[in-house]
Amino acid sequence: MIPTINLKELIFSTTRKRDTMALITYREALKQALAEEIERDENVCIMGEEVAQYNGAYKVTEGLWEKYGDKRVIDTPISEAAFSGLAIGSSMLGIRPVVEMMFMSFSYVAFDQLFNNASFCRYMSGGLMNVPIVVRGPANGGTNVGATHSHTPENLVANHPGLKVVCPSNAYDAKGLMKSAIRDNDPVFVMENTLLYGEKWEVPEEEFIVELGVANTLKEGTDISIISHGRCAMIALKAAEILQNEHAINAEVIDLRSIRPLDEDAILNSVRKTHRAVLVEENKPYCGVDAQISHLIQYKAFDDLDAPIHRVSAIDAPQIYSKPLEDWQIPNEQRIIDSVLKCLA
Amino acid sequence: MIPTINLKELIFSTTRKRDTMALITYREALKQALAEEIERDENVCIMGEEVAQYNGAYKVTEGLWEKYGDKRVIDTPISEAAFSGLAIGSSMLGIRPVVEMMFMSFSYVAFDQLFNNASFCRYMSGGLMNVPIVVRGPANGGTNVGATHSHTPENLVANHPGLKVVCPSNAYDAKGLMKSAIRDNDPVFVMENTLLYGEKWEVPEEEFIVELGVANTLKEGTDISIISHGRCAMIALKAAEILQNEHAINAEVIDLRSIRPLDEDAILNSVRKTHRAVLVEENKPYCGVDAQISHLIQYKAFDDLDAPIHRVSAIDAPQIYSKPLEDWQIPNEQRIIDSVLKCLA
Amino acid sequence: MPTKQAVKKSTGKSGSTKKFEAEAINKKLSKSEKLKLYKKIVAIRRFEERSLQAYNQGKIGGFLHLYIGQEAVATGIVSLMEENDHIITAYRDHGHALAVGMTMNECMAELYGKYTGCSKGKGGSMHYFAPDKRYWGGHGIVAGQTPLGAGLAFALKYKGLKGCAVCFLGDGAVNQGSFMETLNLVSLWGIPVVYVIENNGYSMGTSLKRSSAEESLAKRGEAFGIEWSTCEGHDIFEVRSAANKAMTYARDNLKPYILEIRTYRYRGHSVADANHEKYRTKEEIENYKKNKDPINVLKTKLLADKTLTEASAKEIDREIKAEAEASAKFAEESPYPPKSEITTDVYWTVDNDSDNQLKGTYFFND
Amino acid sequence: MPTKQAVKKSTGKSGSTKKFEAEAINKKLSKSEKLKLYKKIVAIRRFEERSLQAYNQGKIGGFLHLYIGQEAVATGIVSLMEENDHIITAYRDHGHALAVGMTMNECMAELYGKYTGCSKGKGGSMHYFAPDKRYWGGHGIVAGQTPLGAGLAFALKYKGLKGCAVCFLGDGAVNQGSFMETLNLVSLWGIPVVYVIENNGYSMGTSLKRSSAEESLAKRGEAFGIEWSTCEGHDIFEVRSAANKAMTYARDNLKPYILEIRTYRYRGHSVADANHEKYRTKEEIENYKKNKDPINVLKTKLLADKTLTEASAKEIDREIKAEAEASAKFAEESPYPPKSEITTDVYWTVDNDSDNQLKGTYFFND
Ligand SMILES: Cc1ncc(C[n+]2csc(CCOP(=O)(O)OP(=O)(O)O)c2C)c(N)n1
Ligand SMILES: Cc1ncc(C[n+]2csc(CCOP(=O)(O)OP(=O)(O)O)c2C)c(N)n1
Ligand SMILES: [Mg+2]
Ligand SMILES: [Mg+2]
Repeated sequence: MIPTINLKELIFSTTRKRDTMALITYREALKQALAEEIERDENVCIMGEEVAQYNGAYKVTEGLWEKYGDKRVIDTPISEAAFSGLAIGSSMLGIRPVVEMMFMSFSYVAFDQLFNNASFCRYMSGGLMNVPIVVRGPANGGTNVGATHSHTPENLVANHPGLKVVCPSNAYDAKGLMKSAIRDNDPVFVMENTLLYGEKWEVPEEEFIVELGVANTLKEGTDISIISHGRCAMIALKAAEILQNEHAINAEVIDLRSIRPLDEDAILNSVRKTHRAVLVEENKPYCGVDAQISHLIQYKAFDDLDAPIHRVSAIDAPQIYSKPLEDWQIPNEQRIIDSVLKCLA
Repeated sequence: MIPTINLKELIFSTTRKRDTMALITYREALKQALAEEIERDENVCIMGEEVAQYNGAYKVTEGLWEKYGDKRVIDTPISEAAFSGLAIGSSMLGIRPVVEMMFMSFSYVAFDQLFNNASFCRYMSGGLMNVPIVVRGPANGGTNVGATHSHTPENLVANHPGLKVVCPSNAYDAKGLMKSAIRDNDPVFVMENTLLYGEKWEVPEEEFIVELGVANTLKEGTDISIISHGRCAMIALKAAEILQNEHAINAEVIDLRSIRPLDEDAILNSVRKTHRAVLVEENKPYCGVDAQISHLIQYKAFDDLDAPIHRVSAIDAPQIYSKPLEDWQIPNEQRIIDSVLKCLA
Repeated sequence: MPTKQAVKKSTGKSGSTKKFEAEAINKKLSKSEKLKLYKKIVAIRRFEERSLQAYNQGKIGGFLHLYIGQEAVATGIVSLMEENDHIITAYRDHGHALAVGMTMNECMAELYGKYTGCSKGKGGSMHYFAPDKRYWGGHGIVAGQTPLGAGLAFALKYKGLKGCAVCFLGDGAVNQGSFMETLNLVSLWGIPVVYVIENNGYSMGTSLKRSSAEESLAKRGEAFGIEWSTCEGHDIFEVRSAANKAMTYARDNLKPYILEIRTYRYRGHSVADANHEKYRTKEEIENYKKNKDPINVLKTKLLADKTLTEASAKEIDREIKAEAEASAKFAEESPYPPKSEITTDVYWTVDNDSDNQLKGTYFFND
Repeated sequence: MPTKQAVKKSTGKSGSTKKFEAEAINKKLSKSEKLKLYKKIVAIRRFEERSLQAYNQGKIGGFLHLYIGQEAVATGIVSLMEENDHIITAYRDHGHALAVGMTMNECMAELYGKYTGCSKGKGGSMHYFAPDKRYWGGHGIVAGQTPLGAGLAFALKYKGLKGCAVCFLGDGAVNQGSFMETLNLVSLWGIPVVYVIENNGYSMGTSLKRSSAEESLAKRGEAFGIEWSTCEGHDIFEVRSAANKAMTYARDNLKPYILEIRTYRYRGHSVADANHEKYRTKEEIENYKKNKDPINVLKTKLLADKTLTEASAKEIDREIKAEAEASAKFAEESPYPPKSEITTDVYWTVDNDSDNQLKGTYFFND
């Protein structure tokens, strides 16, 4: 039996208690962030395929075009390289475009613009310029759409110094991180998740941001650290509850939130306490984000480790279409529990 | 003082002793591989920018167009996405194109073709087809050409199941791996290195291949394992000589040769013997290949490790132009030695 | 900001009353051949209607891009394929699949993610393949298939085989760089590929005039010296007539060709696009259905020339509906692939390593 | 296999004897303004000759793409830049840099990889930047700068500023998808960007007719409804005349424009391309030098209208050579950046984190 978890309590330990909370979807949280930043700064605009008149393929931008008009919410042709590059160029003159990739997978056709121009222009100019853009869109599997549409390229982004990347796992972080990303003067990728868009969490009605580079302890624990990011963090949390209830294992669950910059302290402090770590992500394993986290832990907390670091990643193959198999391919509670038990054995 | 190393002896322990050897450049070795495979199989052809009439930007294909003509050696416009995709499509009908990226960095403008179509078509068709292409070209820094031209994307390739990638560190491997790559029925990336093109090694005059997935022990040792790939393996070897001569440290040097498939046994056996590992590569550290190797070692040889695994990677920033700084940014003997000493401390 | 200046006049001859069935390529069709075309069109329609039903029942997930309204295009063109011709298309690929002769069973099972599917449940709706029928997919990334199509044609030329590759794409796909690069390449090299732009007027919710600066898409070929033409897609005889010219030209001259076919999709972009009446009017849809439905248009002609009777048409429909229904049953009753299938079909060498000769590790699961 | 059919006739009016200096935009130039143009062209030539010398002495490594022969293009166009105009180009960027007013010292030091270079030695030859002079690089990936150029112009329109962005690219770069995508986008959205195709006839060793199916490159704009024209690039007055029309059109109409300028590079593609006489004839090179050298062409005109005398021309040359020489000395004597500079200028937030407020790790070195 999977117990229901009070995510509100678990997640928002950092939220000031006096804030009025509203139960809203991840999608709504993102939209609020976009709307608030559009209102705050006249240079913020949104561009992408179907973001305006169609209200967004996943309705994240619903109503924004109607409210803010053609100038601020801009439909593009299916030319990701062109409009990504255009966004970068405009940011050099102070525009702060938020570029929607309908799927982050489509960043593959704009790879050079996003991974060379966005990341390196500042460096190659010796710091004479900066590129304050946000690239956002869903980066996840689990939706039964096959290999080409299920990339989770946060590892590719993190591999490129000059870029930043965050992976909000819940509505609170989605809003807070998106606002930080838009205000940030460097290029930030915000990896969203279509499976979370409709999920609800408590989010303060007052304005807030979530800083980049700060992880979130979703659950404190003593026996093992489960370190994760994105939707996997939520699954890890559920797995931790099951471990607690059915196996009397008290796992700590860390949600990285931000992949680059990375909250190393949160990771290391947790492992120094629990002496064991299981890393959970949707990335394909070879050079996934957790390969780096694994190296980091063994490098900086070698003597604290009582067992090898285990990883639960997507099973190493192109994303399969068939739903029950894909559900097994990406991390789920069972695979996490199995891995924790193995790590503790 | 850096002693001269007899690379011949160190590297080719696997070569049959009776072979007649010729001292040839890495470039020449690659060219021989291409020529021999063109002769062997009428479906092998080479395409890329300047590969034919110009003899290749780095002269790897020198003379091939003259000898084999327009059909087999084909100049392309500067349209990497188009000709990479064309090569993939043609391979579905049995052509075996070798696609030259003038720099592997330019794979960024063909990313979707190479990382979606080449890798996933077989899978998405349930195994009804395969994509026997080779993508080759230099993937290295150290040549003073700045951030956009110095990518080492073997980690990005390895991250994508369906693709294979090898990084020859010397002329023998360059020839042997290239021939294996061309005969392979899956897409294989061959990461070359402009700094090695002019270097000479002994290579058998008889036909030979180097199988994918087999690492090479460049130097046996007992104190520590230095695991590396590509040109870094040669630098690691020199560093090992210095460590031997000046620090009385007997390092084992493993050249991975093949990144995916990966010779896990060679890595693990070495670490089980030496109990310490330093990983050396030109990749940027975050999610570089060695992040994965590090995870692998601690996961599978946890109890054998006497110290944390150390990494020497490119210093984490876009590639700098200034030569002396770039020479420091990418791994060099000194940085390897420092790391080994630290790991042994 | 990006407001489009003015709607340009269509360059087409919409509403043409030319009798395409009188043209040689159509005139030579026997009654049974015409009947086959009719059955194919009906089969595509009924198959998709049944798949939609399954989607709405929650039996199918992910994307389902229906081809309903465009059936005459794939059917017409595939009917012209010669021995060395190959085709490839995007994600809206069910019509092409059935047209080349894939069975409803394997197609429906694929949608269900079942092991009996054409790709063993690994590809799904967007990724149908049948290399034995010279059908190379089924590709999910917009325009990603366009260089591949050039490659198929390149291979024909390389091998000295007379044939052509037909590569389908949408009116939104023309704005991807990979396609435009490829146009230059195939013209420069003389590659016998026919690009068929299935211009259904919309890329998702974006009308043609909001995505392309110039409304004639085939005309872009002129920038690269490529021959082009346009035609309407509701009358299979018109499609066959125009495509025959294009394919013959490509085969005979070893040159590319662009054929833009004006067509229409009745449904949303995918089943998830429920609000398609927001970006186009009900009238627009109804008008097309009434005047240009490819089944009705063909049926009327075949009734007129006595290939069909009302009764035989009804009987055909009944049979095909039964076949579609049976395919759903087949899919329903088929097993899912075993978990072990997740890591097969990744590498040819691994799949064919029966004697365990391969060196090294290929998969990296903890 | 890809043999190109036949060489098409040039659409240009090469050898035109039109007196461009008589056109309004040039006629209004004062003597001192004309002198400034002359000095700029000479400066670019002498700077690059000196840099070549340094390269051959091993003081400079990597790539060095010389602009020699093309100087009138950048000089002419930059001379037309108004307050809100911006420019951006590819890796052959020294001419544009000096034209906008970057100093020889900072440019030469950059080539040497020195800390005093315009990018502190981080960018090198291909990556000169001077945002304060509205010069946005210097970009190494072929055509990678073309969407960026659109972005600069987009920003102008967004902010309601009257101006344009001029984005330079080569005749080989036109075949990159990013450029072609961008053409559709800027036309659709009405973006005031001028694409200047510096058509020097070759992309590395590949002649125009071996890389593009159609030899008129600017004409590709028609596919997207973009205005275009061509001109010759050796006469700075012709360049100014044509570019003025293009830039004025873009500014006034908020629309893109493509200007193809026929020019020539005397040297190899880069210094590493020593064998450039293999893919083009000595005569071709000598012929251009003799008849169309941009310095000589301008000098002749300025001698004729008495802006210059042989003596003053000689003096100018001497002064500029001295300046180039001094820049080499400056570069030589400048320090390399300290090692700590490897990890600065990566993130704005890190560089500006003076009060140490930033959270998390940004760099991942063991
Ligand atoms: C590179 C890329 N960008 C965006 C998408 C999302 N997408 C899928 S289909 C589509 C519209 C394509 O329209 P069109 O080419 O006209 O084909 P149609 O759907 O009308 O058949 C979009 C935007 C994608 N799959 N790939
Ligand atoms: C995407 C990409 N492909 C290839 C290269 C290598 N390359 C650099 S310049 C060049 C030729 C470009 O020719 P052209 O556009 O005519 O400009 P020119 O050099 O004549 O100024 C090539 C192939 C590159 N830098 N980027
Ligand atoms: Mg369409
Ligand atoms: Mg050129």
